[in-house]
Amino acid sequence: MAWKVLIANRGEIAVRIVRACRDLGLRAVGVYSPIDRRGRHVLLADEAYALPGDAPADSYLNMAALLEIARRAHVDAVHPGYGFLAENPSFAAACEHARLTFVGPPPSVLAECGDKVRTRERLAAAGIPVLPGSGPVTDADARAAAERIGFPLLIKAAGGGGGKGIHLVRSTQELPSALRLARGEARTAFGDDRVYVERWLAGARHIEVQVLADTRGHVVALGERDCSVQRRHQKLIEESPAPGLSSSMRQKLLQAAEHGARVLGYVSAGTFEFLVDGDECYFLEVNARLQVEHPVTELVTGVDLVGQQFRVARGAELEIAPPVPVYGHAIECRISAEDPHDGFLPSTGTVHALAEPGGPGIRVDSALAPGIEVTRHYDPLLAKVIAWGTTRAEAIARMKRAIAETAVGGVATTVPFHLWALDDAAFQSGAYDTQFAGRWEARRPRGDPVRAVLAATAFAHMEAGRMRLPPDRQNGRWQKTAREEQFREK
Amino acid sequence: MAWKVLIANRGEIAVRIVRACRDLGLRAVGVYSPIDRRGRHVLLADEAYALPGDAPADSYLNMAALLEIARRAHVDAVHPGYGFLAENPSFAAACEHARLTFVGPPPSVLAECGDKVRTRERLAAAGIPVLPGSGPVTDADARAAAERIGFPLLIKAAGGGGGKGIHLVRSTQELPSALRLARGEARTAFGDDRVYVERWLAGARHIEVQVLADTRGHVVALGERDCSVQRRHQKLIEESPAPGLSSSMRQKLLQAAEHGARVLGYVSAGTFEFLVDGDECYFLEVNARLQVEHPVTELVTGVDLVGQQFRVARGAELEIAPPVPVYGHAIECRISAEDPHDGFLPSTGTVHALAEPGGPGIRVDSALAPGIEVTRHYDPLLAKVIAWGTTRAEAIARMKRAIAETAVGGVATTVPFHLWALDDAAFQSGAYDTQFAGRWEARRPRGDPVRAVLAATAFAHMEAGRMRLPPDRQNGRWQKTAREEQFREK
Amino acid sequence: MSDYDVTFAKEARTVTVREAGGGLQLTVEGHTHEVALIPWVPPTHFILLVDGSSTPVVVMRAGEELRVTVGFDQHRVRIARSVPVPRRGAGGGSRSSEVRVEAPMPGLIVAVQAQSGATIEQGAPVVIMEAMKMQMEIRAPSAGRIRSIRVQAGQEVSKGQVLVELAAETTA
Amino acid sequence: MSDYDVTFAKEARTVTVREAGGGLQLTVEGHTHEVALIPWVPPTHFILLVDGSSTPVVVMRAGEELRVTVGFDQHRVRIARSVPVPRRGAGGGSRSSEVRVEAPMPGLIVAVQAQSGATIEQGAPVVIMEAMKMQMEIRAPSAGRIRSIRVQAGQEVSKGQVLVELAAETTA
Repeated sequence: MAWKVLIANRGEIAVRIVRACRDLGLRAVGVYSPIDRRGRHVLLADEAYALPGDAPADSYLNMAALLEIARRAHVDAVHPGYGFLAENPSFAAACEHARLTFVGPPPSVLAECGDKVRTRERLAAAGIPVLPGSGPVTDADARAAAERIGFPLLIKAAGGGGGKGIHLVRSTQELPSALRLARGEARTAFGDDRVYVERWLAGARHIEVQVLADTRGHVVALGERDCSVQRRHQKLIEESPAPGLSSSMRQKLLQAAEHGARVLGYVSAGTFEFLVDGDECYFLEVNARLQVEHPVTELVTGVDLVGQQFRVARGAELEIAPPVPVYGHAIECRISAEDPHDGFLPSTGTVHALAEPGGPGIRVDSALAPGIEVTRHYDPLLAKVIAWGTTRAEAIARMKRAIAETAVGGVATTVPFHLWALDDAAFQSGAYDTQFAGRWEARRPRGDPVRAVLAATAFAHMEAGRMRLPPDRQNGRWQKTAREEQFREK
Repeated sequence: MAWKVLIANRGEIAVRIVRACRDLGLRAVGVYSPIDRRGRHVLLADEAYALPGDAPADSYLNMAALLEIARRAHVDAVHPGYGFLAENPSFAAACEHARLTFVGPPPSVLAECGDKVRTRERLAAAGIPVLPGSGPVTDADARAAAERIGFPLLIKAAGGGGGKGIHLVRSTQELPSALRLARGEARTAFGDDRVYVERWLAGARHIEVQVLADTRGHVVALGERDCSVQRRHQKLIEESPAPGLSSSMRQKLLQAAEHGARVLGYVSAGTFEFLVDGDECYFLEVNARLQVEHPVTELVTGVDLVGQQFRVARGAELEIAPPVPVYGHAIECRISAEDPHDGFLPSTGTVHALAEPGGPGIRVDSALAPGIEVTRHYDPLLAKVIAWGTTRAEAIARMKRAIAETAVGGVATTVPFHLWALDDAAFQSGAYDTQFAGRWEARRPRGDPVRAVLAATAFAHMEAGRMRLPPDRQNGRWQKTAREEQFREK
Repeated sequence: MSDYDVTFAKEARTVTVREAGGGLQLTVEGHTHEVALIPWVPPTHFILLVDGSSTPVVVMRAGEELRVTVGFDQHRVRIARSVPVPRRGAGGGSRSSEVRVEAPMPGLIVAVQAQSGATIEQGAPVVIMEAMKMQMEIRAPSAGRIRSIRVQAGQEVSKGQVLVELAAETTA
Repeated sequence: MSDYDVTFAKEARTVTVREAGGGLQLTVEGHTHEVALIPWVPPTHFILLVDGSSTPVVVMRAGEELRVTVGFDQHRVRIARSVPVPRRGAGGGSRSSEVRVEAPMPGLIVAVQAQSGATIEQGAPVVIMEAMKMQMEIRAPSAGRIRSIRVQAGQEVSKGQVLVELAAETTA
C-alpha cells in the first residue's frame, strides 16, 4: 500500500506537496476550509476533507479537526507545509502520539528552534556570530530588553516565521503599538502570541542557507538564497546564488549552517537565516520548515527538497552529500494579492480569469484557478514564478518576460512591483540590500501617459456601449462581454 | 534601436520565438490568419499584422503577404519557426533579397538539405552509413525506385518534415494512393508536392542529434533525442538522453552529426536524423530548422537554442563548444488535438477553458488560451509539456503528474495516450522502438468501470436538472453552469 | 429520487440517484456511493468524488452516447431516465443494404473519386479528405453501387456527415 | 462620434472617439490613433493596440476614477461623456470640519480603540484591522472629537467603508 499523507495546509504550498506525493507514488489527502473548497489543492488531491470554518483557528490551525481527519482517512503521515502549524511542537508531538509521521523536524528540535534566544546562545557558544536579542518578552519586560539591545530593532513572533508578526521599531514610543500588532498577527498566524526583540541592521543583506539533515547524522547545505527584497518584512524576490557574495563569505555561511544544524541535532529541511553586513555576518534564526522560496534552491541544485523531506521522514538516508554543485542562477517572484499602488495593502475578490507564464526556464507554483476567492483570512501569496538561467542576467531576462505574461483578472497583485524591480539598475547590478523595496515609492514613471489616456477612453467607450446589454452581476460584466467579444468577432 | 523580428508562424512555436525575442531584448512582430487573431502569439507580440485568409496558402505560406508586412513594419529579420516556409530556400532567398536576415540556414544549405538524395550521397561519401532511397520521383518513376529499394518503404515529402507527407508502403499495390496522399499533404504543408522514397526499418529506434553551427565554422552537437514514440510518423513523445543507448553509439551519432554538419557547411540550428537498429545506425536526413522537440535538449544542456539561432544569424560566434555536458533527463509530451480513442483523428472545436501543469521540473510551451478555436487548417499541436528530472525515472514521474494536471476543455487531445504510455512497462524500461505507439490499440483497460457508470449517471442527472435553465449556446452550456455552480455554492 | 437505465459494455443496469445535502447518493448493484461531479475544466473535464476519493474524468456527449474517460480508458455509456428505451446495437449490423459512408473527422473534401451509379469494390477509395495537414482516403466499407454522392471537392464537412450512399451487395 | 472629457494628472483634455471597422479611432491633442482594447484576462487585463503596436494594460474602476496600469505605472483617470462635469479635487481639501476615517483595505475589525465623544490627538490609533495575517492601526488623520463609531470588533468591513467620524479641530 502506498503511504498516505495528510497535507495540513492550503494554497500553493499544498499544491506543491500534492505534486511531491504524486512524484513519489504517495497518496495525497487534502483539507479545505469552506471558502477553499474549489481550491487547486483540493481538486488535485486523491482525497479531500472539509474543515469546519474559514478562520485559521477553525481550519488550518485546528489541530483537533486535522487529527480527526487523519484518523478517519487512515493516513500514515502529515506534512504541515509552511506557516500555520508547521513549526508548532505541540502539533508535531500530537502527530507522533497518534502514530503519524510528522514530515518535519521532531518536536524537540521545533521547540529548540522556536526558543530563538536559546538557539542563538547555543550557536554563539559554537562560534557562530549572532545579533543581540531577547527571549520571549512580556510587554512589561520589552522596554528594558529594547533599551539593552538598542534601536532600531525588530519585534518578532516566537512561534513562526514568514514575515508574520514582525514590526520594526525605531524608538521607545513606537514599542507599545508594535508589540500589540505583532502579538495580534502571531496569534492569528500561528496560534501563539509570544514575541521577542532583536537588533536590526539597516542596509544589510538578508541571506539564508538551505540545509537538509537526516536521522542518521548527515547534514548538507544546498547553497544560499538572497532574500533582501522585502517589504514590511515580507519577502518579494529571492535568488540563488546571492549576487556579489564573495566565495569566502559563501563558504563561511554554508559552514556555519551545516555546523549549526549539527549542534542543534537538526532533522529534515530547514533554513539558517543570516544578516550580511559588509564583511560581517550574523546568525538570526532557524526556520524549522520548508520555505516559500525553496524552489530557487531546487532549480540550481536539481534536488527535490520536498522529496528529500519525505525520505528523511521515512528514516532513509539523504541521497545527496556535500558539496552540492550549483548550476546557473534562479530567481523567484512572489505573486501576492497586495496592491503596490496602494501601499501594498491586501486586495481581495474573485479571480475571474488568469494568465500564467511558461516557456524556457520558467517554473510556476500556483494555487490560482478561475473562480477562486481571495479572502482576508489567509496569506496573500497566490503563486510563485521561478526563473532559471545559465547566468543571472539570463534568469532576470526570463523573469521579466514571464512576469509580463502573468495576469490575475479581478485582484490587484505585486506584478507591477516586480516589473519595476527587475528593470531597476540596482537590482540588475546585484548591489541591493533590505532597503531596496522601499525605493518603489520614489520610483519615476516610465510609461507613456498617452497610452493610459487612450486605454481609459477606449474602456469607457466600450463600457458605455455594453450598458445596452442585459444587466449582469457587477463583477461578471466584463467577463461576459469579453467572452461575447470572442464569439462575435469571429 | 532593438532588432525587430518578424515571426512567420503561429501556435506554440510562434509563442516560443516571441519569448526568445523578449529574453534577448528584440522586438517581436507577429502575423495572424483571421481565425488566429486572438492567438497567444498575437497577444504577446509587440506588433501583430493580419494575413488575408485562413488556408495556409493564404496565410503562413503566403510569401508575398509576409514580405509586404516585413517591409511595412520595418523588420530586420524573419524567423520562420518550423513547418510552413521554414525549409523553403526560395523564401530564405527572398528574405535575403529584401535585405532581411533569415534566422536559419542560408538558401544554399536549405536547397542542399532539401535534396535528400544529394545530402545522403554526400554524407555516405564522407563515411556516414545511410539507408537506400531515391531522389524526388514522378509517379511513373516511383514504382521502379520502390522495387530497387525494397519494401517496406516510406514515401516522404522533399520540401519539409514534421511527419507531414510521410506514408508507409508495404507493397506495390499501396504505392499509388500513398503517393497521392503524400503529395497532397506536402502541397498543403509546404507548398511543394515533391516526394521521394526511402527504405523503412521496422523495429528500429528513431534517434536524432541536435547541432548548432555558426558562420565561422564552429559546429557543436548538443546530445541526442529519442523520438521513437510515433503514430502515423508524427512524434508523440521525445526524450534526451536516449534510454539504453550505448555510450559508443552515442559518440558515433554525435560525431557523425558534427562531421555531417561540417561536410554540408551547415549554419544555424539543425537536426541530423538516424535510425538505430541494434548496433547499426543509418543517417536519414537533415531537418534544416528548429524542431518541435528542441526543449528537451534545452532542458538537459541549459542552452537556449532559439537564442543561439539569433546569435548565429547576427554573425556572432556560438557561446558554446563541444563536448556539451548533459544534466539529468528530459521528456516531452505533445498535447495535440487528436483523439486517441478515435484512431487519433483530428478533433476540432472551441477551447472553452484549460488547465496547464506546473511545479517542479515542468516547462510548458503552449499556444492555448480560453476561447481559441482549433480548426482543420493547421497542425493539431496545441502545447508541449516538458519534464526534467535528475534521473529518467524522476522525469517520467514528474511527467505523469503533469499530464494528469493537463486538461483542454472542449477538444479531445492526446492526453489519454500519454497517461497510458508513461505507465507502460516497455516505455518505463526504455526498451521501446518505433512500433511502440501501435500497442496503444491493444492496451488493456486499467480503470474501474464503476466510476465511469457513476460519472455518466451524475452527468446525466446534472444535465437533466440544468435543462430548466434558460437555453444557451450548445457549447457554452456547461461552461455557464460550471460558473453558476461556483457562485451558487459559496 | 430518479432511476436511470445505464447501458455499458452491452449490459444494462439501473442506477438510482438521490439528492442529499450538496451531493448525490448513487445506488448501483446494491451499493450506495456518495458522489459529486465537480466542474474542473468546462465543458468536458470534471473531478469525480466517490466516497471522498477523487478522480479526474472527461465526459463528452456523442449523439445518444456519453463517452467517459477515466485515466486512459474510455467507456461508452448510454443512459436514459427510467422509461426503458429500445436498445440499439452500437454500430451493429443494419439489415438494410444501404450503406452510408460518413466522414470520420471534420475537414475539407480534397477530391471525390467515386462516380454516381458506378459499381465499386470493397475498400475502393471514394473520397479524399484533409484536416490539419493530414490527408486520408475514405474507402468503401463494402462492394456495391454508388447511389448518391453528397459532397463535392472543396466542401467542408463535419464529423459524421454522410459523404456517399452505397447500395451494398448483400452477402447475407 | 463621441467626445469624452478626460482628466489626467490634473489636466483635462477632450478625446474624440470614432468607431471605424473593427476598431476605434481616437483623436487627442490633434493626433489620431487607431486603437483597440482587446480583452486578455477578464475583467481587468487588456491588450491595448495603438497604431499596430501592442501593450498590456490593466484597467480597474475605483468609484468615479479609472486606474490604468501600463507597465509598472498606474495612472488615475477621470472620464465623462462630453457634458462637462464639475471638477472635484482628487481627495482635496473639504471645507467641512467633519472627517471620515475610512478602511484602507478590506478586512476584520480586531479592536476599536477610540471612544465616542472622546477628544483625540492627530495620529492616535482609532481602530485595529486585520487582513491576510497582517494587522494595522488606523490612526486619526487630525486631532478632534469622535462624533460616531461606525464599526465594532469582529465586524468585516470593505475597503473605503467609514469606520469613525471625527469633528476635526479646524486649524484653517
